[in-house]
Amino acid sequence: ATGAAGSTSAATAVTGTITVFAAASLTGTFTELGTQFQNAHPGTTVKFNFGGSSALAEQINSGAPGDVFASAAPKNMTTVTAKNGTSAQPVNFATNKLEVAVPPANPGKVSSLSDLAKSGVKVALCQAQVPCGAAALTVLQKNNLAVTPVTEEPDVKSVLTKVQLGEVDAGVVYVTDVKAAAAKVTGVEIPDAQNTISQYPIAPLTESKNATTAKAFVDFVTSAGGQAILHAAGFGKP
Amino acid sequence: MPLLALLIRAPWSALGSLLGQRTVVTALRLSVECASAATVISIVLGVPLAWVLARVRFPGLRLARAVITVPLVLPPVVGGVALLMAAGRNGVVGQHLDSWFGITLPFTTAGVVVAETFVSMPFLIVSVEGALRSSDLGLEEAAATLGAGRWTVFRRVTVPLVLPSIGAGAVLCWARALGEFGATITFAGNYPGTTQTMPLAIYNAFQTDPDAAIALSLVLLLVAVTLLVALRDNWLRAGSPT
Amino acid sequence: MPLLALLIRAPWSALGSLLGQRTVVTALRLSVECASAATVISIVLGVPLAWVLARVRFPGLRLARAVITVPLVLPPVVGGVALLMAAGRNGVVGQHLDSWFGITLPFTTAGVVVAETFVSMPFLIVSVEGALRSSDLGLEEAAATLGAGRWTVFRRVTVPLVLPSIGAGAVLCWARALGEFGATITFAGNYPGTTQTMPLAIYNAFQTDPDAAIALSLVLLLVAVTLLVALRDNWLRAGSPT
Amino acid sequence: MSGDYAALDFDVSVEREEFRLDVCDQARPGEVLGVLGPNGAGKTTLLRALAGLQPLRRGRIELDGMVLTDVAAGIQIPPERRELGVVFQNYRLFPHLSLLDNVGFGLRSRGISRSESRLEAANWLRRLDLAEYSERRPGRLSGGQAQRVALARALACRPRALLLDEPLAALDARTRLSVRAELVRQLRAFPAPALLITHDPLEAMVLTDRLLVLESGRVVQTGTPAEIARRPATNYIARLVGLNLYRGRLERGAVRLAGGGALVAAAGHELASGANCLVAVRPSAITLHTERPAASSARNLWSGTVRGLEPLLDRIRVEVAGEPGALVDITAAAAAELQLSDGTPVWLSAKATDIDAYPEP
Amino acid sequence: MSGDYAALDFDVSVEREEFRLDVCDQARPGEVLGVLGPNGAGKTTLLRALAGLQPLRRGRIELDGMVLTDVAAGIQIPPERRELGVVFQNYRLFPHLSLLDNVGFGLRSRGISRSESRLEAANWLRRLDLAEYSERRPGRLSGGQAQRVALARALACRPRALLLDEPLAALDARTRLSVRAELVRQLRAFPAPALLITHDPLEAMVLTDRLLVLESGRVVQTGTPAEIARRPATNYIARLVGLNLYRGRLERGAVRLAGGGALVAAAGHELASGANCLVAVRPSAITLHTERPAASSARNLWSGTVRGLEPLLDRIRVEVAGEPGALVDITAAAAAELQLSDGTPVWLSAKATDIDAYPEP
Ligand SMILES: Nc1ncnc2c1ncn2[C@@H]1O[C@H](COP(=O)(O)OP(=O)(O)OP(=O)(O)O)[C@@H](O)[C@H]1O
Ligand SMILES: Nc1ncnc2c1ncn2[C@@H]1O[C@H](COP(=O)(O)OP(=O)(O)OP(=O)(O)O)[C@@H](O)[C@H]1O
Ligand code: MOO
Ligand SMILES: [Mg+2]
Ligand SMILES: [Mg+2]
Repeated sequence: ATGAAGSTSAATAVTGTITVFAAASLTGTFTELGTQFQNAHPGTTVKFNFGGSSALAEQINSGAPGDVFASAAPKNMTTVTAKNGTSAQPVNFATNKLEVAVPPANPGKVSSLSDLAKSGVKVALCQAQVPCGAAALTVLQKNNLAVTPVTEEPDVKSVLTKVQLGEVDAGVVYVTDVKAAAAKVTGVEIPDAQNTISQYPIAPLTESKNATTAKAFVDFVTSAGGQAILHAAGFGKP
Repeated sequence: MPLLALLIRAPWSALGSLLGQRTVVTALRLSVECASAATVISIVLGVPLAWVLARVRFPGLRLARAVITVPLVLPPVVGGVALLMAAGRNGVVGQHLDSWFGITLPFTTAGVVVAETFVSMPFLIVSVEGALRSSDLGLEEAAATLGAGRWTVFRRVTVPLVLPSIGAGAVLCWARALGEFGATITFAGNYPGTTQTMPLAIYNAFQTDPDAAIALSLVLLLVAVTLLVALRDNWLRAGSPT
Repeated sequence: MPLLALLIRAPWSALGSLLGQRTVVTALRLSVECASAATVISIVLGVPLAWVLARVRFPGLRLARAVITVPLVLPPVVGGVALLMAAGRNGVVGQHLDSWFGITLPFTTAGVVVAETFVSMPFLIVSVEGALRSSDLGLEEAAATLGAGRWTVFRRVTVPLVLPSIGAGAVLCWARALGEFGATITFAGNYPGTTQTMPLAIYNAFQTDPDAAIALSLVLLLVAVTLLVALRDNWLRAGSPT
Repeated sequence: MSGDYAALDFDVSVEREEFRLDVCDQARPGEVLGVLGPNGAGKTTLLRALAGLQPLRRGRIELDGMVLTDVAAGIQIPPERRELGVVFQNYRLFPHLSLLDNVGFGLRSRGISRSESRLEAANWLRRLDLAEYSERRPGRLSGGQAQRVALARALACRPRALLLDEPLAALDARTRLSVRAELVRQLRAFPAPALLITHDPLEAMVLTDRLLVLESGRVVQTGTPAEIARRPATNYIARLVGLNLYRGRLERGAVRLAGGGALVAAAGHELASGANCLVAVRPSAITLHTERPAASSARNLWSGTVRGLEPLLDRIRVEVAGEPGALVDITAAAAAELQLSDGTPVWLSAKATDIDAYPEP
Repeated sequence: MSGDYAALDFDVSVEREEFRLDVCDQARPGEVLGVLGPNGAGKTTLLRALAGLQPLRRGRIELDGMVLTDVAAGIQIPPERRELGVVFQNYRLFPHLSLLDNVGFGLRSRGISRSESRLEAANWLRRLDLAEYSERRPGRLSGGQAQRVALARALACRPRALLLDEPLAALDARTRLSVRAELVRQLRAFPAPALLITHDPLEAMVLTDRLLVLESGRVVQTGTPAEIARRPATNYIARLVGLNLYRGRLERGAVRLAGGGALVAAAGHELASGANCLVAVRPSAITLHTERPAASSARNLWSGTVRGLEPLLDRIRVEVAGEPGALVDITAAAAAELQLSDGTPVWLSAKATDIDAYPEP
């Protein structure tokens, strides 16, 4: 499929600049994807507008010029499609799942998800209104765990920062975040049975002044090469 | 003008029900309390600091003044991280606070106050320093000849004379503390009832329901404007020579 | 003290390579340019506004003064939303700007300047209003008896006399604009090269590499402090009577 | 009006909290009308009213056929269009402008080009002997220099009337002498009406053609400075010009004083018997004796007690209690000879020709 | 020490940019030492040095056996521990405190309780006739009242010496008279040394026991006020006290003047022939004639030209150019009779007994 897409787009020239709105949690991966895409299509430039998924959706609906939207949750994508903001059906291009992150020294002695409910363990979660917070709630409910966090952070990175600095004993974040943080945090896996899978949708935008390249980028992300990069970062297959 | 737009587009109907919510009322009270506490601390620490900047000649004065202005420039989130590094559980100072006194600041209401103070104190210092620079040294000299030492002069002459500026600075400081978001969420976290101030509640609401967020902003604005009108007016009247 | 912690924990080694990155240099230049533009606009609009607040007696003065202080209290993100509602493509004013003049502000460099101006102008206004209140009305009267109309008096007497305060206010204003994050990202987005200022670049960096983010903050601080030391000193010297 | 000047007519009433000012007078072209009065009399208020800086309660101000203020008709020309020259009490020079620009300010405000204004300003600075300081800021001037700059600044606009508020008050005693002489010259050369406020009678004497004495917002006397110095109407003026003043009633050739005692005056022609009158006696016209003088041509002789001695520059002023009490000036030699001190009983004598009785104004 | 007071000794040298002050003198207990001088002479600088507000370049200040400043020994007692009472030129009352608290400020600063301070302050306010204003803020006082409050504030601390900087300068001519009288009483009652700055010779005459005349930072004359008024050492003082002063050299019984002309003085005993000397002549001691007087007992007669006329309160001052030039005071009657005007040629005569020649100090 990728090869076919590549040959058709060559006819209408994949070139010029596109701007991709991508969820903050995709910052590292998409920067890498962008570079690969530019290499594959000389003459193209990919720029990014990173931000919280909900903030990006708000920007798109307020008329922010862009070509592609990659959201960390279907909900925010729906906000955009509902306003006719996408020119094609969104496709899921990656999945993510949660993991417990603990500081390398593991002061709270957390070794499983259920340890989060122990008294005296300081836990940071995302706030319920953002995708990772909603997911965390789902997981905790699913496992019948009553966890009282010391803080509800506005995004995943804030949770991770608090873990890194040792301010909390554990935080619930995405697998990809633990991977990106490398040695600075330790991951405590949550088995798939107890976990929940988040979908990441992507779609070209109606606003786009360079629909061809926009489509090519979406295609590239869903292509084998793109998936490999996402997989390396810890994302799962859609 | 943007404020007008805010008013026009506001979901007035939703306001009533929002105000009924317990979390909103709690957040509002917490905001006002923390901002007021931060203001008081800023006055207590900031006025003497402003005095030093205005009156004491020492090498590095220029640098000191610039450092004081730094929290103005620092993106608040970075300010929060800096605070964590300093006063967090593993922070440069924080680890001793914890082990010696058993005090932890992050994730507590005290932490909110610290974060707000860090961000808003410069406003007070800048206002007061300006006033001190332009205030009449002659009166301080007169006080000295009457037997008043440095501290008495400061307390009984210098401070009363710049009171209007301290008032104005405190208003700026309070307003800034009330709207503080980044440093607070980073340093103190976001937990309803202990560290969730109005701006954090507004941010929360924003993720799901922008209209509700706007309504909440209006509530915050209303409280702020009401208090400002009431207070500033009193201060200005007390301070004006007419 | 938190700043010290920041300095202690900073990844000094990474600094060199970071500064080499094109995006960092671009963001830094954009930040300085936009903050400067916002300061200039604030001076042009804010000084007359401060004059009105200080000199003209009109009903609603107290309210007007409070409204001016509002952007201080408003969480910046809400400020950004308010701006979008006013000047966005579908905004109260924005739709006319677009259809009549073909001007769109959001998500452009101009939008960054607007957002920064909105947030930082109050600082200038508050400083200048205070100075105007305490400046010598006698000199303005003298100018009037010499045949100078209101505008001439303003331009040739009032403004030169409060120049030091305008300077101080401009520094505050500039510093605040330089650190502005929330309103900018909401109203202008986060496009490298056009709207990605340093605080936004720092935010980006924070997502992948917190150390790099801190290093970037230090860069921003360094630039700010250097400029502040240089400028304030000049202003203070120009303004001081000695 | 082609170069010739007209009078400044004013009838002004101002009300300010507990203070009320009512003045009606006229300053003719070339005339310097002095306004003399104690602190808080309303002198500055009058000047501000004329300059358009102080709203009136009632009244009318007219200059050169042009109405500047008419409360009844709702006319109030703003200060910048009155074309008056004002010299304020503390000069109010612009601290941020050079002397050249201070003096050129009015011309520039009237739309004259920068270069032309500077040329004209330089002329005025030269005329007032300030050419060497043209580029200096006012902050570094002496009081006398500042006063001259303020005058130059007001005159440079060729005003249709000049208003001066205590132009010499800020100067020290010695500078005041030389600046006063300079001011006399400038005022003589000024063709339009001028109004000069002062609380110094000597200054009024030297600088003004006619005086208006103001006390608590009301005019208590007008006349030439010499008239007022000779025949003061109130105790304030009498003390100021250094006269003994008594209030009394003419009865059978002598004036019976309200405070006790009587005095015979030679010049009392204008007075009808029974009329209320004032009596002025110079302190130097009274002679002191420690014993009752046997035979004396002086028609007035009475006794008293010394209450105080005050050395003046070239004489001694003795305060004597009696009927009437009096201030008496004697030479230092006489004081030594008479061995006066507090409580010494004395006799006072004065010639009728040295005593002036005149009707209460 | 026990209640009796000692002298204030000072030897002070201050350097400030282009200005240099050097003064060495002593104020004895109960004595009021006056410091007279023109603007910028360094009077305020001296006071500030004594009060400890101005660092010295060199010198020593001692009061009551206690060294306040000794540059050589590195001693500099801070102002708050000098126990001096200072009255500043513009009073410097605390605008935010009531009169009671202004006056009580020094007592409170010395650790006396609030209630006791207020009691004592109330006493002082009563003594200075200000009791009814105790609760008022200084902003609403007249100049004379403010001056009394400043004095009360300084006296309330029972200072070991009093320093006053032009205490009457801010008052109008009339208020000055009454406040001066009050100040005389207060200073007489003050048992410790006092230093009083002024630029008004009359004030110096009335208020001080001994005078120190300062010009450009240097002492040019010291003596009692009467001595200085009679025999001024510089033109500045001569003009101030209203004398004609000439510099010359005694040659064969007459003084040959440096500016041309010669004068014969009766009293020249102290002078050796050939000595440099000063000659002082009162303007009223010179007589004017429009024709050369035929026979006159006056030993000095010379010609000149009228250069100006200035009316004073009770006489006219005529400026005459000649060898020597002179200011001459005549009565208004005489001026009218002689029909003097600018350019009139005149003859001047003066009796030798009215001319005082004395050595240059
Ligand atoms: N800003 C003001 N508001 C209210 N009353 C005032 C104000 N300024 C002056 N007054 C009152 O007006 C009266 C007249 O004041 P004005 O300044 O005209 O006096 P003056 O004769 O110029 O005195 P001075 O010799 O002190 O200059 C005074 O009683 C004073 O108390
Ligand atoms: N702050 C200052 N810095 C530098 N020089 C000063 C300062 N203040 C005064 N001077 C200079 O010191 C000299 C003496 O000033 P001082 O104030 O002692 O004079 P003064 O005799 O009190 O005059 P006045 O009669 O005007 O009060 C003047 O030449 C003045 O220019
Ligand atoms: O949009 Mo995110 O990836 O919740 O931070
Ligand atoms: Mg006045
Ligand atoms: Mg002085």
